[in-house]
Parts: sequence; C-alpha cells; structure tokens
Amino acid sequence: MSAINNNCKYISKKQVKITFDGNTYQAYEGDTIASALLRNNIRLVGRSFKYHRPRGIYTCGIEEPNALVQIISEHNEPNTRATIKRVYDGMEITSQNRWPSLRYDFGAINNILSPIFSAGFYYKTFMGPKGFWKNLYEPLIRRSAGLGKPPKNFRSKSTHQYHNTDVVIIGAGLSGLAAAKKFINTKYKVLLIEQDSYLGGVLKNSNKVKTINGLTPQEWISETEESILNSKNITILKNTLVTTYNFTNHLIALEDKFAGKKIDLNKSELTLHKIRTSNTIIANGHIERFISFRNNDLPGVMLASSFEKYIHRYGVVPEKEPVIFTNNSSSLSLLKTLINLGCKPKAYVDSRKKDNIETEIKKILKDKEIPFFSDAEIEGCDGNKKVETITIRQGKSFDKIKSSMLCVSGGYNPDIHLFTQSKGLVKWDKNILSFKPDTPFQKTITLGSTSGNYSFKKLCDEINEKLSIFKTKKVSLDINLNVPNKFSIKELWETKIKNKSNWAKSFIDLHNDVTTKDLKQAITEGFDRIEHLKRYTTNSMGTDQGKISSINSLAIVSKILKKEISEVGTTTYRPPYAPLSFAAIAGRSTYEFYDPERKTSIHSWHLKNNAVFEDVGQWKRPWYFKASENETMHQAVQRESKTLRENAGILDGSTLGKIEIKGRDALEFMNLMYTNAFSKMKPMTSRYAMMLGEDGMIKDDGIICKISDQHFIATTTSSGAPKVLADMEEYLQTEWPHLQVYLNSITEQFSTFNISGPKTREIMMRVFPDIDFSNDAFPFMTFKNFDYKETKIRIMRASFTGELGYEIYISPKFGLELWEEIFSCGKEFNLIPYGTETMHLLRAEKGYIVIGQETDGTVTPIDLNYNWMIGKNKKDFIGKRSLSRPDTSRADRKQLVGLSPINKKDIIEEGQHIVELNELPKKITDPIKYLGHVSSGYHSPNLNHSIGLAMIRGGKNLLGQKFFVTATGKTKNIPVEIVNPVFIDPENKRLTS
Amino acid sequence: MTNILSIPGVKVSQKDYHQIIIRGNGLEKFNNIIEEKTSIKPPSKNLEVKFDLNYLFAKNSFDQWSLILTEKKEHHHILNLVSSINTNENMLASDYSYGQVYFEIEGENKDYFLNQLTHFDLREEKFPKSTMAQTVLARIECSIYNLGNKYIITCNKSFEDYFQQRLKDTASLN
Amino acid sequence: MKKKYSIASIVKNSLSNNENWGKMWRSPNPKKHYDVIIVGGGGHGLGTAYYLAKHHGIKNIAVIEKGWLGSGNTGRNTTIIRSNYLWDESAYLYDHAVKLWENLSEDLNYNMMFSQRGVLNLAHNEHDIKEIKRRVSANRLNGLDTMWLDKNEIKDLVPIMNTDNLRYPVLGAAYQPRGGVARHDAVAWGYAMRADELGVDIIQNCEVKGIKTDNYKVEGVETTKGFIKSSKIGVVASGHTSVLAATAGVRLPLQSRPLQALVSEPIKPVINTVVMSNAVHAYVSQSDKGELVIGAGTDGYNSFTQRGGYDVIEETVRAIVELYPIFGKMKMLRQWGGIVDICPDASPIISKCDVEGLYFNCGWGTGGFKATPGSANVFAHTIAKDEPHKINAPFDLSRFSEGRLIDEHGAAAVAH
Amino acid sequence: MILIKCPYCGERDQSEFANGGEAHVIRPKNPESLSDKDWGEYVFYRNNPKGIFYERWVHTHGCKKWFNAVRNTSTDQILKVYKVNEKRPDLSEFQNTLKSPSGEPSVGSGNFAVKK
Ligand SMILES: Cc1cc2nc3c(=O)[nH]c(=O)nc-3n(C[C@H](O)[C@H](O)[C@H](O)COP(=O)(O)OP(=O)(O)OC[C@H]3O[C@@H](n4cnc5c(N)ncnc54)[C@H](O)[C@@H]3O)c2cc1C
Ligand SMILES: NC(=O)c1ccc[n+]([C@@H]2O[C@H](COP(=O)([O-])OP(=O)(O)OC[C@H]3O[C@@H](n4cnc5c(N)ncnc54)[C@H](O)[C@@H]3O)[C@@H](O)[C@H]2O)c1
Ligand SMILES: Cc1cc2nc3c(=O)[nH]c(=O)nc-3n(C[C@H](O)[C@H](O)[C@H](O)COP(=O)(O)O)c2cc1C
Ligand SMILES: [Zn+2]
Repeated sequence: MSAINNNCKYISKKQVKITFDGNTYQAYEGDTIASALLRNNIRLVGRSFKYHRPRGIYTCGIEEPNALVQIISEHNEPNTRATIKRVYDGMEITSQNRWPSLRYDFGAINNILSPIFSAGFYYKTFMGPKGFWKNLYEPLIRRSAGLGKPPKNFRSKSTHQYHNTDVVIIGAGLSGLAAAKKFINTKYKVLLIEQDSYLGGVLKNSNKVKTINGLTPQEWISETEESILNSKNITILKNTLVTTYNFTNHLIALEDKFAGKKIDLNKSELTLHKIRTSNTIIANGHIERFISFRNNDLPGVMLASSFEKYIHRYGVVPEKEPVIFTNNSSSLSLLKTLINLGCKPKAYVDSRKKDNIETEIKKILKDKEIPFFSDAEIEGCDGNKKVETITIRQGKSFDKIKSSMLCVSGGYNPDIHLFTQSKGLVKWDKNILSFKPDTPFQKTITLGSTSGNYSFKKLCDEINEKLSIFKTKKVSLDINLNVPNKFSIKELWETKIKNKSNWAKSFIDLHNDVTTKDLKQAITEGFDRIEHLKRYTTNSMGTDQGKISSINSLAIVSKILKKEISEVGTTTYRPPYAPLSFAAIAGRSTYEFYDPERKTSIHSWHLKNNAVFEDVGQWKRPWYFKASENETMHQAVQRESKTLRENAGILDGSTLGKIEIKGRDALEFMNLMYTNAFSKMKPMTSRYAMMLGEDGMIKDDGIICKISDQHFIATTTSSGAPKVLADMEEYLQTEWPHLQVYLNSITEQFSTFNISGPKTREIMMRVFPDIDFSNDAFPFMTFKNFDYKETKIRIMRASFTGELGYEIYISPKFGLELWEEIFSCGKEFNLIPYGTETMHLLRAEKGYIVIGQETDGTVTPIDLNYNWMIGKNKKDFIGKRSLSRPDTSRADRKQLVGLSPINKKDIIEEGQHIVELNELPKKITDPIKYLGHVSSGYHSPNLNHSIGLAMIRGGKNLLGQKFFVTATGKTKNIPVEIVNPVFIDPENKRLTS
Repeated sequence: MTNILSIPGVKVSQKDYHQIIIRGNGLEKFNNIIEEKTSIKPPSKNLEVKFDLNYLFAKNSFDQWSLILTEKKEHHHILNLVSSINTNENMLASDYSYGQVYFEIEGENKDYFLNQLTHFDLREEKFPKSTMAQTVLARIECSIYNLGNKYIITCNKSFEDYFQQRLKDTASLN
Repeated sequence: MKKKYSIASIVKNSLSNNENWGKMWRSPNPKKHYDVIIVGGGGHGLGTAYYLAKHHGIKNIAVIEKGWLGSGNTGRNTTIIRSNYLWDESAYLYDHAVKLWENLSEDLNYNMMFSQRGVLNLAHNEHDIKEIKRRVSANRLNGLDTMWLDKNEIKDLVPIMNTDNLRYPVLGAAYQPRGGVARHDAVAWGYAMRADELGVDIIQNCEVKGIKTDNYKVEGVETTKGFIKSSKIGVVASGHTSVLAATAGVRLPLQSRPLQALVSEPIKPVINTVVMSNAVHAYVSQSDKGELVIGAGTDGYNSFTQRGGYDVIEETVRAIVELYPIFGKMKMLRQWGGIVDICPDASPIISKCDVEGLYFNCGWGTGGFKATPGSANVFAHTIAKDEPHKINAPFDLSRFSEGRLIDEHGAAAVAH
Repeated sequence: MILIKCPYCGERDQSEFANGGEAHVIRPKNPESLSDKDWGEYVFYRNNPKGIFYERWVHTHGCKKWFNAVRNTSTDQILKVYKVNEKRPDLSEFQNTLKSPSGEPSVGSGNFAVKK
C-alpha cells in the first residue's frame, strides 16, 4: 500500500526536487529526507553496518539508527540522519554501505555468513599465517565496515556564539513552553532552545492532546510563542540541538542556520552556541523504544510514535494499513489518528492482558472491526527487503498477517542523556519501566516526560512546584486528551523466536547489527558487566548511541543475569547527545584564524623586500631575504652571513621578550631569578644572563640591562617571553611577596633592531650624528638613552654575531621610519637585512648557544662551560641546589664542544650523533653506543667548511680527539675533530673593536 | 580614527590613544603622586574606570592601573610623565602608547557581536558601566573598558591585523 | 592452552547458535592469602600477572580490580603504539614492548588486532624539524625503524592531509612503520583469559581501600571484599596509584589529570596511518570499525572525574579540521576522558620502594598503552626477583633525588 | 568547564586560568642545607589526593594574579577560593561537602549514574 498525504500546517506546499541514488523525487519544502522518501514510497534506504542487511526508516527524529545517508550535494557529507536533515531543491542524496547498488549489495554475503560473525569473532581468528592480518584480513574488515564514504574538502564558516544567562530551557515541547511562559516579563534572562523548526514537541508531533486551555494545540503553541517573543527577556533558538551539558552549567547547542536551504559557503551554516547559565531546565521529552523480535530490522518496521509524527508533523501517512504492536497505552492516539484519516490498521497487537487495555482502545477496535490480539506479541516478520508478512503469537497459536508496515511501541524512556551528562543520578522507575532523573548534581531541573512524569494532567503542578524557586507567577494548563491520562505498560523487551535457527536474528542494536543472541553469547563468555558487554558486542556504540534500544538491552541482560536492572546499571552517557559537526566545534578559529599571527612594526618592509618568514611561536619572523627570485635559502644565508662579517647587517629583533623590573628589592629579586650576580654590576651596563628551573636545567637566557639597583630591563627569547614573565610574577606573588618589585611586559612597546658587522659604527654615526659611538664613550655591554625626533630611543652595545654590534630600541610607532633611515644611511656600506637563519649561523660560528637547540631541558650552564655565569657566592638562586645533585654534578655529562670535519668537504648534519665507529652496519640490530648529538650544524661561509656544535659525554676532556658523525642515509660516517666551540674570533677582538 | 566596520547595530572604529601602565601599592602616597603628576585621582576600587573626554583611568587589579589618554600628545610628553612617575622607588610606570591598539565598539548589538568572539559575560550586572576587565577575545588577551554606550578594547599591537580581520569576518557572517 | 580459538572453533560454535562458548575467566571469591597481589586490572596489571605465572612459576596470584577489566585507561586510550622515543632508556623499554606486541596475538591465541600501519609525527616548524631529525638519528643507532619523511612522502601516505595551506604547514615527519594501533580492550581480555588459565584469580568489582604495612613491610590489602594477605604487592593503578601509595605511607611524584579523546562517526577507510602532531595539536587514526579515533590534550588540573573541559576538545577539533579539510564534514560521536598519572619527566616509574614487598608500575601518563606487554614483562621480573630487569632499572624512584631524569618532554609534548 | 571565581576579577571561565598545582608548598629557605632526597621531594613531589585538594590557580589571561582554591578532585567542585596571603582553611570546613551525589564512580565508570 502506498503513502498518502495528510493536510499539515508545518509543511509548505512549495515543491522541491531531490535525487536519491540517482532518481529524482518530488518533495515539499520543510520535508526531511525521510518524510520525502516516505512520501515517494521509498522504504529501503541503506544497508546495515555488519551484515549489510536492507534497512529502512525506523524513526522520525534524532534517535534514528538506520536511515543514514550521504549528501552528495554537501561535500559528500556521510552518515546524515535522513530523519532530521531537511531537503531543498537540488539536494543530491545516496544510500550508504552497499556495492554495487542498494538493492543488490555484494556485502550481503555477510548476512549469510552471520552465524560465524558472532560477537567478538574477530578476536578468535585471523591470527595467522604471518602477514595475512596486515595484508588481507584487516583491509577486508576495514573496507566492509565503516558506513558512509569519506567526505570531500570543506572549509566551513560556521561561527560560535557565547551566551551568559540565568535560565536555559532545553526543549520547547509542552513542558518547555509552559515553563517559558512562567518567565515572560520577569527579570530572568532566558534561552529557550528547540531542535525542531517548530515549537510544540508532542503537541505538534502527535494527536495526544485535544485542547489546552480551550485552544487547539496548534493555537496554543502560536499564542504561547507570540507571548514569549513579545517578552524581551526570553530568546528562542530554533533548529538548535543541545548536545552537551558540561560542568558548572555550561551547555553546547548547535544551530542549523541552513535547515532546508542550500548552503551558502560564504555564510555561517552552523552556529555553535556556548552557553553558561545559572539554571538549566531540561524539558527535552522522551524517546520511544522498540521491542526485539525476529527481523525487527526489516524496512517497514517503524516506531509507532514516529509513524504518528510523520502524519502530524510532515503530513505524510507512510502506510494506510499498518499493523500496530504495543505494550503500553500510548498507541491509542495513533489508532485514533488513522481512523480519523479513514485508514484502518491491519491488526492491533497488544502484549497487555485484555483487562488492562483501555476500554477506549477496545471500543475502537471493535467498532472498526480491526483484528485485535491482546496478551499477544509479534514473533517476527518476513519479506524480501521489506516487511511482507507479520507473525503474531497469541498464547500457543500463530497468525500470519500481510502488511508492509509494522508500528512498534515498547514504551517510553525519559530522555535522560543530558541529565546524566550533567552528572545527575538516575533511578529505575517500575511504573514506567525506565530510568528517570533522581538527584541533580548541578542546578538542574527536569520537567515533563524527561522527569518521568507521563501524566499530562500532573504537568502543570510539576512545573509550578519545581519552578517555585524562581520569582514567577503560576501557570495554568487545562489539558483535554486523546489518550488515557494514566500511563500503563507491560514489561516486554524481546519476543521468543518460534523456530530456532542459526540465522534467526532479533536485533538489539540496529546500528551496529547487534542481536540479542550476541548479548547472550557475551554473557556466556564472561562479559557479565554491562560496560564489558557493550565493548565486546559494540551494543549502543553506534551513531545513535542506542537511543531507542539501550534500556532494552539492560533489561534483557538483567534477566539473563537474574539481577535488578538498577544493579546492572547503565553504561555511561557521554557528550554529545547526537553527533556534532567538527566544523561547528572548530568554528572560525581555524583555517585563516587557526592561530593569530603576530607581526612586528617592520613587517610590511620585510614583505616588500622578499623576506621568507619563519614561525616562531605566533610571531612571523624573517627567516632570510631573497636577493633575487632564484636565490635558494642556502645561497641567501651564505650571502647574508658573509656580507655581515665583511660589512654590516641588521635584524628585526622586535620579537624578543622585554620585561621592565622595578622596585626597592629589584636587585635581590634578579639575583634570585638568574644564575648571574648583579650586585657588582654598574648602572647602565648590561650582561648576558641565564635562568634555570628548580631542577637546575636551563630555561631561558637574555641580556639584563641594569639602570639602577632598583630598576632593570630584561630581555628574553622570543618564544620564552610569556613564560619568563609569568615565572617572575609567580615567584614574586607566591614565594617572595615580601620583595617590593613590580614587573611590566614591554615587549610590544619597542621595536628592536640588532645591527652588527665591522661597518656598523660608521653607519650608526650617520644615523645618529650626535651620538659618540667610540669605544671609550660607548663600550661593549653598556647602554644609553637618547632623544630621537619626537621620541626617545635606547641603544645598547651588544652582539649575538660576534661582530661589533648595537641594539636599538624604539617605540613601534617610529620603528619603520628609523629602520628605513638606517638603510638609507647604510646603503653605501653595503648594509643588508638578515633573518633568523643567518643569525643562527653567525652565533654558531661564535660558539654562542640557542635555547632549545643546544639546550633541551636536560642541560645545565655547567654543561655549556658557562660556569662564569653562575654567581657562586650567591646563597641561593632558582635551580642552584639542583646543580649539586649526584647526576647533575657528574663529570661525564653531555657537554658543549665544537666539531670540525677532518675532510673539509664533509657536511656535519644537525641532529646526527657522534660515534666511535667510522662505519655503521647496514641494518642495526644491537644498539650502537654514541657520545652525543650535533646540536647545531652549518656551513660556515667565513671558514668555508662545515662546522658543528655538539653535546657529548665528557666533552670537555675530549678536545683534539677524533670521532665520527653519522650521516643521513649513509653507513659511512664523517670523521671529525672535537674542537673549542668558538670558531671565530676567540679573543673577542671583533666584538670589542 | 579609522572605521573598521559598520553593520546594523554595531560600529567599530580604531583610535589613536596613549597609555601608561602603572604598578604600585595604591596607598595614599601612591595616590598623591599620581594625582600630582596627572592631575587625576586614580580610581581606588578594583576594576573601576574613571573617564571623561580626555582620559580613561582604570584600576586593573590591586596593584595595577592603566591610564589611557585619548587626546593626541607629543610622545615626549608621555615619556616624561612616565619617567617622572618612575623617580619614585616603589612605582613602576611603563609607556604603552604605541605597543597597543585601541578599538571603540558601539551600537545596540555590541554585546551580541562581541559574544561571537568572547565568552566574557557582558551583562550589565556582571560588567557594569565604568568598570574594566582583562579577558580573552578572539583568542587573544584584551582589556575591555565599559563606558556605558560603548566599549574600548585594547590589545597588543602585534595582533592588530589579525584582530581587525577577525572583527570584519565576524561582521561579514552576521 | 585450554581454550583454543580458531576459525574452526568459530564455525563449530556457530552451529550450536553460539551458545556454548566457555567463560573466558572465572569469577572467584578472593582467597585469604596470595603470594602476589596485583592491584589494578588494566593491561599492565593483567599482563604482569600473566608473566608472573608463565615465566616465573608463581601460581598463587590475584589481580584485584575495583571496576571491570580494562575500565581504566586501557579501555579509554587512543591505542597508539610506537617506540621511537628519544632517550636510549625509553627506546629500549618501548621497543621491548613493540617486539612483544608483534607476537602477542599468537602468544595469547587472542587477536589483539595489532595493526602495524605506521606512525607519523609531524613537524610544523624549524624547531620540530630539528627535534625530529635528532630523534630519527638516535633511533637508528638504537636499531629502531624510524625515518624522516619529506612533505611529498607524507602526502603519499596520507593524501587527505593539508600540508601547505595552513597556519603551520607540514614540513616533514618522523615515520615508524612498525608502529600502529591495537584493539585496546582485547589486550585486557586476552591477558585475563590466559592468566586465569594459569591459575591467577581475577577479582573484579573489588576495590583496594588500603595497603597494610608493618615496619616498612607489606602485609596485605584491605578491600571491599575483606582483608587479603600477601607479602608482595604490585600496584598498577594508573591515575589512582598515588592514592593507593599514600595508604602505605609512600609518596610518589605523580599528578593525576584527565586526558580526553573522542571518536567520529564511522566511515570507509580514509587514513591508513597513525598521524600525530604536537604543534597543530591532534592525534588521529582510523579504527577497523571506521571511526576516527582522536586524541586530545591533558587538562591543566588534577582531577579524578574522567571528564575534562570542553575547551580541550575544541582545541583538538580545530587542529583536526585544519590538518584534514575533509573532516570538516565529519561529526563527533562521543568524547570521554581517562585519568592519567603524570610524572615530572614524562617517563614511567617501574620500581621498588622503601616498603619491602611493595612495587609500583605507574607514571605512564598519556602514553603507556603502547608499553603494555613490555612493562608487564619487566614488572613481573621485578616482583619475582625483587630486583629490576635491566630494561626498567633506570626507571626507578631514586632518579628524582639524583637528578637522573629521563626527560621525554622535549621529544613529545604529549607522548601518546 | 569549571567556572572559577578570581578573587580580583570575579567569575570567569576556566580557560582563562592556569593551574599551579598543590598550594602551600613553601620553597625551602636554605636549599643548600637539604639532602638530595629532600630537595628532590621539594622539586618533584606534590600531593595528589582524590578528594579535597588545596591548590593554586593563576588568572593568566586576566589579571595574572595567583590565588588558592580548595577543590574536590573527585567532582571538580570548587569549595573555596582565597588569596595567597590568607590562611589555609581547615579541612573540617569541607568534610561534609564530600558527600556529593556523584563524582567519580566507585565502581568503574558504568554504574555511577544509577541510584540503587
Ligand atoms: C584518552 C587517553 C588516550 C591515550 N592514548 C594513548 C595512546 O595512544 N598510546 C599509548 O601508548 N597510551 C595512551 N594512553 C595511556 C594509556 O592508556 C595508559 O598509560 C595505559 O593504558 C595504562 O594501563 P594500566 O594498565 O597501567 O592502567 P589502567 O588501564 O588504568 O588500569 C588500572 C586499573 O586499576 C584499577 N584501580 C584503580 N584503583 C584501584 C583500587 N583502589 N583497587 C582496585 N583497582 C584499582 C582501575 O580501575 C584500572 O582498571 C592514553 C590514555 C588516555 C586516557
Ligand atoms: N500518556 C502518554 O502517552 C505520554 C507518554 C509520554 C509523555 N507524555 C506526556 O507528554 C508530555 C511531553 O512533553 P515534554 O515537553 O516533556 O516533551 P515534548 O516531546 O513535548 O518536548 C520535547 C521537546 O524537546 C526537544 N528536544 C529534545 N531534545 C532536545 C535537545 N537535545 N536540544 C533541543 N531540543 C530538544 C524536542 O524536539 C521536543 O520539541 C508530558 O506532559 C508528558 O507527561 C505522555
Ligand atoms: C579506540 C576507541 C574506540 C572507540 N570507539 C567507539 C565507538 O565507535 N563508539 C562509541 O560509542 N564509543 C567508542 N569508544 C568510546 C567508548 O564508548 C567509551 O566512551 C570509552 O571507552 C570510555 O569509557 P566511558 O565512556 O564508559 O567512561 C571508543 C573508545 C576507544 C578507546
Ligand atoms: Zn583575575
């Protein structure tokens, strides 16, 4: 029998075209894929996960385990629930997990083999012969699992929206709306969140309610919505699904802004709402559960309330003559709906005893002469890719009925997912046969069916009572029903199979193809804890997380184990409530905004002058400058290095961390923070200094400028800057609050230029004609402040290249101007800009270390021969005590040395190791002893050969000895001599010239 | 002043201001010195912002103040002010004029707009007029000054391009 | 082996409706006394019991587990296995494990689905490159199969990766072909089954409340099922180890923190290699079932809640879509956390302590799954012989007073 | 996502803060006089209780001030926040707060949500 259309206000009359597996269908705007397919009599929509069984549409909402499709027109989005995704004109959809086609799927062979594909079969086989797992079995398993095909590249512009609010109401169904009504025009800021595009929940999805306060449900919804919208303090978010309930009332909700529309890639198609609220009201209803029987997965089996929802919410009657199978009182409204539409169920099967079945049901069945089976159940159904015959067991007798649809209701579960995410405790309720919220952990209130209140009549009292903590007025709801007010249910989770067969299957998890037999087998094997059982059988681990079935499995297991369900317990509910888009989680802080780029005030100049940039933390730093289009990095660095040593070069060092330190006790503080002693240091001089962790290992270095005993300026490495400042603050605030010292980061307040090379003095004299740069007036490691145009600058004599050098500090506003001025003055002296790579090369020639390169968190200053930097007479400084531990004071620790190749053509590679062998075996089986590693390796243009710095065991005593350095991809090692790490100007003549 | 963006309910412009960060104990002597040098009494309540047309003086925490001067001044003037404060042993003043950038955001939707970039609770009762907050906006550290009808937001200059782009991007997706 | 699994046993059982599979392990009541008690029924604990029984002939052993087998981090990790650690001590330890992994399924006759699909560690900046190249060279000398791959080679392995058009481009990677993933729960189950077969009592649902000592000697454990005597106690309780140690008056340099992970919905195979990145912080592999298994970072505070902050998830997912633009269209199915025990040097502790008969195997932090067989193997040796195996000797407690740390921070900010 | 009340700025999202581990660990006045073992303990050992924990936080992305908090590590509930120079609150203040309805499960992760 085919579907018919029902008149429905929630669906527009506007027609759209969609394609499914290549065929075009007519649908209405507002349809979901599922309602559209049902409207077109399509019931087979996919193949199952493991056995590739034909599957149809099982539900009408987020709980769908079966009807997952791929949206080709949206970058191949896989595993989309057909039951919630709204169609638009031109939408292209395919089914999943089948080959070559949905009807004829090769993978269905798995169904034939299913008896051996029992729970956990893969743990018991595929173990040999060697290599077969990797090359045959695993690829096979992987290919046959997995559902949808991979999507295509997709750069989303989905956004985030934060909220801080007093109350969030999750779910705008009957209870959510009634609750919201209470907050109208109050001082509370309220967010009302509804996943559907219409408010009303059960009111619009079913025929359960006749009138509210004398209005039809539809009228009541509109009236309520309007009064909420008129109230300034309440915001309604539609098409928005709450997925996550974190600690301290932090919620995540996903809004689909393009529901039913074709996505515009330049807009945000999804908004992730991140909400912090003082109170959360959960009113997100209930989820109907199924019943396990033989072939309960055949296309055509559908949950009863979902069937009803298709009629009311989407205006499609999937089938005129379905069979109804229920164990509770709620299916009355479906029955009435069908009758009203002139349809007539083929049979009504109720597992309850006749006496317990509501008279109204019995009356209708009788009046309409509908075959009625009480105290009966569905044994199973059969058919080729769809339900064809349905077998009913009543006592000892069996009846077969022909129908293509079977509506099942196994009762309702309060939708406790979000409540348990919030860490609230749930409790088994014998009356509704389900778990319901008990003790909240946070400020959480549950209302309506979520709270296990299945009585419409008691709803009003519940709301008024639970919300009495708020200063609000009472609401009143006078509800007239189409269903019995008293909910009655008979326990039924699984029906018995008539003919035992190895192939007979009653499913407990439709998504992961888990059968009730699998549960039993797992328990037989010892997996008698619910969490074990879950992992062994994969029950409730699918995309639906067992929304319609997990409680059933607990019940079945508890029966086998002869335990109470509350003893068996639930598995842990984890976020998200339903699968949550990665693009939405990422929001805009990815792609071009993945991490902010920090730029110096000279950045534009660097760009213009062909700088190639390096990422240093968030900073963009010139790595090297291309002199011509074809210049390679190696050529550029060699050129820069040579030119600097011959003439002059300038580096944008603005990224260096700078900290201003001031106060009565600044000197004492500095003496504690750094290894160096600052007491005897003269004002307006500077010093290279080192900072350790309490473990004695080098953490950072920098130059300290002493203005006075009460005032210092420290520089730090570019990436270490925040950490150094934070550490200083930490010690000041927590360990030494008695010290009067204040700190300010001034990193950003200065552009810093490092200019060095033999011609530097001449250039500086041109730029600053009024300043005396002579050695006497301006010796090495001193600094001075000068007026410069409308600002002040600080110049320090220092160098990291080993050449005569100055560092200039200027306010960033004037930085670029000065930089350009220096270039115009430096032109005739061949001044070049250089980048970090050249800086690293030059300092290596000079034997200076770089934090993070020579050091790796395991190096002390002593290891670097920097004993002179340690204030031996200081009683204490951070890390001092650690330097005398047995291991840190060992003589054979790794120490800094230089490496020089014996054959000057050989290249010493950074990261390689120093060994005693001149050759390595092709395949290394036993570890080869090594002395240490090359921490820096460069080709020195000034020495014209490769050089290295290395950290090697007992290195200080190995000067002059010959060893070998390994080389990438080669067995032959490079002979090297251990040398002093200072390759250029060991007497510091250039530095002090 | 540069216009950054203007959409219904939100207007953002960039400003050229001066700023001095002052650290100290906030006791009477401190207050007197500050008042003497700047002729403004420093705010004494934590997070309080005093402002008029020419300045914005905020207490960022118990030992830190930021003084923003909205009038255009010679840099020397600022630097001299800084060094004169620094003559006092137990105070530290640092010039923050050009190492920071300043954005003014106004319009009735400014909260909604900003809350696309920050979790910070802008509700009147949590963030009253004439207070300031140091927080995170668009993944970077910022200070926000609430002047009632508008906010002033400052961040490090190195983030200027990034921050402008983020603001414009947010507006374009609104 | 009594229970022999094979395709034949599967077919045979399928014919009887799979109703006759025997129990994989017994559920005994605890005896009054055991020769050795292992506290913690994770992979390491169960493995230790197995090796004690198998290699050291000790028969009277109990594993005491407060929840169910593998309910700790064994059951909640991203299952990455590799041995390409920087320092020799670590490389020996982890490679000892990888070698055992290679035969574990056969050894236990239980398929752990150890999948040697290779592990990539990406470099995104100059510093990463230097660190990785150094590690590749050190690994080579230690006989490991780590190699340096350039961008094109990475692209070949993982075509879906965006290597260029991102904030921190992919500049190269370390690649260890022998690395991979395994089916985490099966590790616990396989060890449990075989240990049980060798007579080990596996006692689930029994929490150790305290370790009883007398004059620096262990006497037994106080449990929710009563006092159980033993003169040797091995504590392998990951996040809870320091809590247990405290009951014996022992202090350990451990901090317990949530580490989170998440899975996507399942799709057909797209990524055949395990990819790890520190700078663009995300770890991803695809399970045999098809879901992407993604590792996030540790939360920045101590907690036992097995649930961390949402911000950590967001950070990870940002990185995932940045690196793999096709995943923008994927969805997160489930997120969870485990409580990891973090050591100051990011290396484990497998050590005796001041209390006689009390042994610890802990501090595995974010990366101990890969070590399971190796760690269990040397820990069994340590307990049986009352002295460390030469592989775990460096991982003792005295390293913290001597300064002999095995600092793996530099090498892998998060050592999954 | 914990909400933390900075004593100087008010309630802020946890992402603005960094945790500084155990509180009230005082740096030894005279490190040189400590044995290697004691010094090692100071540098590397911190308490790690499941339950009441005295810990330090710093408002890194805000005012950058340090403060102390008492938190139940089995539920993440913050029970008290106090300034660095304030006295360590007595444990007895928090004894009865430990009986939270939830927290980390006593048996595995599965059953904690169910009230018996
Ligand atoms: C999210 C996440 C991702 C990870 N990813 C990786 C990865 O990719 N690769 C990798 O190598 N490692 C990874 N790890 C780390 C790895 O999971 C662990 O190091 C490893 O599993 C530890 O095993 P275990 O047996 O020592 O501990 P566990 O498996 O935690 O076992 C300890 C057991 O002790 C029990 N126990 C605790 N207290 C008591 C008590 N008082 N009485 C009785 N029993 C008790 C617990 O219930 C638990 O079952 C990850 C961890 C997490 C959380
Ligand atoms: N007698 C019966 O047959 C029977 C059975 C069950 C319930 N009831 C009654 O039905 C009424 C149900 O009302 P209700 O308000 O509790 O449920 P409802 O179904 O009317 O409303 C729940 C709403 O929450 C929305 N929602 C669900 N999860 C969401 C999420 N994560 N994020 C955002 N929105 C979400 C749904 O779309 C729905 O609109 C109650 O009065 C109850 O007593 C009666
Ligand atoms: C490698 C791995 C893969 C997983 N795959 C799935 C999955 O496909 N579906 C699912 O629901 N959960 C999956 N999980 C998560 C578990 O369901 C569970 O959340 C996790 O083991 C933590 O336990 P808990 O949530 O019960 O505390 C997986 C976990 C791991 C470690
Ligand atoms: Zn603060």
